[in-house]
Amino acid sequence: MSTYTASLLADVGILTLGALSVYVILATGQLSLGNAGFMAIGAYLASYLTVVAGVPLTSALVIAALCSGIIGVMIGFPALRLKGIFLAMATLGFGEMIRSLFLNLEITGGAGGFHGMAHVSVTYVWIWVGLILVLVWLMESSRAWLEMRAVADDETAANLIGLNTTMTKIGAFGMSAAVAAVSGGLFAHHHVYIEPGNFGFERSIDFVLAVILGGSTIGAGSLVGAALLVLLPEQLRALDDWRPAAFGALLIIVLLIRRQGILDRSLLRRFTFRKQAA
Amino acid sequence: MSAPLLQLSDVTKSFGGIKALSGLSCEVRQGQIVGVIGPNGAGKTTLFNVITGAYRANSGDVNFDRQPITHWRPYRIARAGAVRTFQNIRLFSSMTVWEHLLVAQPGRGALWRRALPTRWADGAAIARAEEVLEFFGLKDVRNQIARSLSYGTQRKVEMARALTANPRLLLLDEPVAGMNHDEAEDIRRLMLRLRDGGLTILLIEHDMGFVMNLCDYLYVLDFGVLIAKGLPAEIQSDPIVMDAYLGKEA
Amino acid sequence: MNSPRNKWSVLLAAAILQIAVAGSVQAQTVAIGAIVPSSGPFAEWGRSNTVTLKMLEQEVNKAGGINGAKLKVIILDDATKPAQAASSLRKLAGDEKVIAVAGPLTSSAAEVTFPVANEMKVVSMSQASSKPGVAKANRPWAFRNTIDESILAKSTVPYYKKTFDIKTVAIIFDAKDATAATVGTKIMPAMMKDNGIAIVNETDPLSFNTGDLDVSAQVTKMKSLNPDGVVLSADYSQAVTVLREMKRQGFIKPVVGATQLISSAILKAAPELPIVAPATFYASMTGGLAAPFVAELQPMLRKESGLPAEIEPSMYDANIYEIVSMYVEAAKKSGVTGKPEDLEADRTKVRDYLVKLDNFKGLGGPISFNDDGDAIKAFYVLQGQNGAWTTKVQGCSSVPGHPAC
Amino acid sequence: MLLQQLVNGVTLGAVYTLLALSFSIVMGILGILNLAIAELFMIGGYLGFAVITAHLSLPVAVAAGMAGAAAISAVIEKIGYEPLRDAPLVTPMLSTLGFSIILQNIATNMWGSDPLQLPDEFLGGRIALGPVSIGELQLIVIGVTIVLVAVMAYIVQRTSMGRALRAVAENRDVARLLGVSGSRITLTAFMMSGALAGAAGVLIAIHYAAITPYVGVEIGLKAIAVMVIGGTSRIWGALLAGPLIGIAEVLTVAYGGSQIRDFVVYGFMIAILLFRPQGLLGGSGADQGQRV
Repeated sequence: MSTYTASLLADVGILTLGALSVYVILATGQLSLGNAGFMAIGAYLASYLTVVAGVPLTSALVIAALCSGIIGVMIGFPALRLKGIFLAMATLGFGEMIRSLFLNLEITGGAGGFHGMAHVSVTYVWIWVGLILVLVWLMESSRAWLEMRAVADDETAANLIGLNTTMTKIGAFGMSAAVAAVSGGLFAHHHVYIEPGNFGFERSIDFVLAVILGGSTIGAGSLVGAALLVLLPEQLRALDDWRPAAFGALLIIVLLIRRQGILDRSLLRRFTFRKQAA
Repeated sequence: MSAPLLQLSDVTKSFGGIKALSGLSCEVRQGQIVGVIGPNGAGKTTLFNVITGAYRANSGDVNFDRQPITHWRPYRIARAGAVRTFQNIRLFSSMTVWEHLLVAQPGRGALWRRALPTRWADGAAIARAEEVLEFFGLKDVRNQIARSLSYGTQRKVEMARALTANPRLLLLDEPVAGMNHDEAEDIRRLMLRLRDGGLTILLIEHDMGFVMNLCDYLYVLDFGVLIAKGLPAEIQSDPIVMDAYLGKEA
Repeated sequence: MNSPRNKWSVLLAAAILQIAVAGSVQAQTVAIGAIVPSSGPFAEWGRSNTVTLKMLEQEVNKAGGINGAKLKVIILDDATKPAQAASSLRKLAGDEKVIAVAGPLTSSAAEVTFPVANEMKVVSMSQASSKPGVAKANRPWAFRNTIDESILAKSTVPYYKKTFDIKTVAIIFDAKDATAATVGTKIMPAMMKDNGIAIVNETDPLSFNTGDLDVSAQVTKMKSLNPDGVVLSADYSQAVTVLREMKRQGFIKPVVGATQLISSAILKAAPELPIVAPATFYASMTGGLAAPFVAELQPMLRKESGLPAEIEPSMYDANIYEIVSMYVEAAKKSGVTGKPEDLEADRTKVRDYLVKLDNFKGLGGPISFNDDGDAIKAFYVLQGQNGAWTTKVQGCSSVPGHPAC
Repeated sequence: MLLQQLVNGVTLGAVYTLLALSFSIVMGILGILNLAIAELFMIGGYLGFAVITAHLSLPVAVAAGMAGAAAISAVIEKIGYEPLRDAPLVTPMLSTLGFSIILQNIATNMWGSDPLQLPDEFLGGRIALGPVSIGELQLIVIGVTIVLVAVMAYIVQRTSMGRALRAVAENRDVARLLGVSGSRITLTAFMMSGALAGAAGVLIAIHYAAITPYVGVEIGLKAIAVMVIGGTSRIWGALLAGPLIGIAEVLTVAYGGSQIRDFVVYGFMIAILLFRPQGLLGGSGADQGQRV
């Protein structure tokens, strides 16, 4: 594998985690347009821990994930009074606030960015991605995940049959924040330099895009979507000046052809049934 | 005599000046099937909503199992044992029948176990779901999306889902609406079996014959006011009820 | 402008030609990579860089190539995204087997790409990054054909002070742009202090964000503080907004800034405002190799679709032209073979040649590199007014007496 | 200085108002965030530039910008929204993102990524009112904004088309029963929204006299915040919220906080969402959250 392919794969992995962080919230029927904010928290915190405090990377990532998760839960309490597009707006605002915060935070370099991280290999990135993908995959057949889907399908009914929908949503928010933080920490240590501009609205939208393109009903969709988003622009290089437009057009076409995303639950079910029959 | 399982005293619920329930008091005793009847707009579903916490009563108290649940949040009331079904079926649109039977079960043991695949971590939940699936005769449709099933089957799934939440009081909002006679009879038999197993049931129903054949006790509402209560035989012959409700239907 | 159809046929022809060439003289090419932003907010720079490099490639091959081998410049677009710049470098170094890479353009991209250059042991040289210390942090493979802004400011600010009798300034900068923010919050404040100039908004740094349209509040604020001059640290495309607003509010004060200000576009924003900034090259400069370079490149740029009709060669075009020319010279003089088995040795040869580079003939004068990997070359403190830049001070980014000066 | 800053704030606010209104027409009726609006704004600006540099008058420029942006908006509706209107709201939002990428690319290829600038004469004169000085263009921007908001409010509240718009906003199925064609109304909404964005683009491009293909990005996000603060369902809300945010921004800068300006704006938006989700002028605090 060439190092170019490897670095693209690392980018796929990092974006997969970002997408999964959105996927987890989307599973409860809510949209976050501000997960780049959590990614930024993870990136800066993990980097600060490894560079300044000398904490080993894996521990730093775990700490960053926990802290970001806690912040996610704390923000979740007031934010989850909002629903649908209003929650999406609030998360958008949150993301922009975090970006603005790091722009002004001198100990992490402000606008000048932060460096000094040791580069991590694509293997290390994918160990994390694999771990979290498996974790999400396991969770998908758990009762907790059913509760999240119940909240997405009919929150009132879910509450009335005994599900603590608030805790479910806050839990999902916390988990999402933690996963986004891992994505950020890996991003920082793969690219060994971060600046606030890395974590703007565009990044949050990329996460959402990866989930929706790949399929928002199963975790593997995030992987497919992320791969598409990273690899497609590389494949379009021959188009020169029209590369972004071609990308935009393909994006629309995919949405029109498969609005449920490239992968979905029924597709998967069809495959598993066939396996059982065979 | 022991305290009733559910007791409402002087409950009032109004919407912008219109009283959907006014000064309602009633009780449901352990092990009974109790019916609530009344014409459309009498406040029956509002009553269910107040009991299960979907609406908060303006005044009055609701006690369940000697606990004041008036201001509890809905999920807590359901966890305490009062679980309902819905008049306009509210199944989860993305879920199969089987998933419906797992989702509402109360958590057992550590929280993290709920986040692991159910088939590894929670054999008891699987067993319970299988049991309920069998009880309602839903085995053939277990892997189908519940919303895609026939109306009668959907009602059964709703009931089954409520049952998996381990209720002590099952609140059924028009459980046989839209069913043919055979289906309704099937449901009636299931409910009797549940009662014989010790479950208490409170139900709203329009089908008079169904209610009279099934219930141990009846409350009659009209315009949010309790106009009569008693054994089915007494209600059937109560002139006020005849006038307000049965009479109108005739 | 070319029609798209024309363009496609040209592309196709080029592709066929390339395949034919590659087939016949396979072993006899030397590949040099370039990373430029041909899409995204800096597309214009990347596209004019591309035209420049194509021109250079032709020139070199017409003059006999590199020791008999053909020069092939492989240009990748990074879409102004740091991550794409880094993976482009991996593609160039890993898959395309280039002997050296020109670019990336921005400091943000360089921060991410230079460490990769070190990892892969291939020279990467930025044509525009001037944020302090970016190459220094990534030695020995990172270079910049630019001068660190902190060095430039040492000449710019005294000239500015003397010419306009500046005793007080207000500072405004683009907070989202890493280079501009560093210059605005660190370099310029220190430089003002060294020169005994008071900063009227020292405790209240005024900033705006890349993409902001409205800076009226910032300008009103500056005006109310009534400084003798304004330090404007921003990329010229952003600086235009500030200058326009200053003019609109009748706040006509001399402006000083970093290399980021240099462009012909900025002179149109407010011609009556004097602007002082350093540059190593500008389109209307005279003397040396600059004039023929402009004369040759400008018509080609203006012919290109996707570029404005009145475009002029920029400092970044000059820089990238110099970078690849340096690589070519290094390849010629240190015996680069371009054979796959010699790749590692070839790359080391290029680097070693650059480190010892002595009086390379740049467009604006001789070039060599300091220990930080930044260029030692002549620069000019320019004053822009009434639509034209004029050289006011000539300087050099090294101790006096260095041959490059 | 304070007065001058207020004038700055109101001008900026007028821009926000127009764009916020453009967002809220689509959002209020269809519940989707049209991410291409920022680019319609940008295209409007370029069209306005083209007309002005061809020595035609400002009204012609505004009309051209409105027409052009409305036409593109109609295309977006037909290709990017209509086929996806039954999908979850996030799907059409992302298809509009696709259009936004395409429009940015087209603008870059047509006009370059460097700022396109107007010659000086369009900067216009200034009127001095005591310590305050107002540019003529500033007055035009504010004036046109008020007129457009009034026209919009009239259309939505008084005309039959407005009633149809509101009916669809309320419930598409019920609207169909009432004989209102949902698809025609959404097309109208997109075009109105595009026209407003186009008008804003022309005014702003000419006022600030410089434009790039990426000019809509920052201001678009701010306009979303303004829309939320004003309330998505109230036309007049934007007219209040725009200047409010404009002034808040300007005062943050004036009193030493230019670095935390974005923090203040988005913080304010979140506070509004939490405490008055219906917006400043919204009616009852009904649960408006639609599924995404």
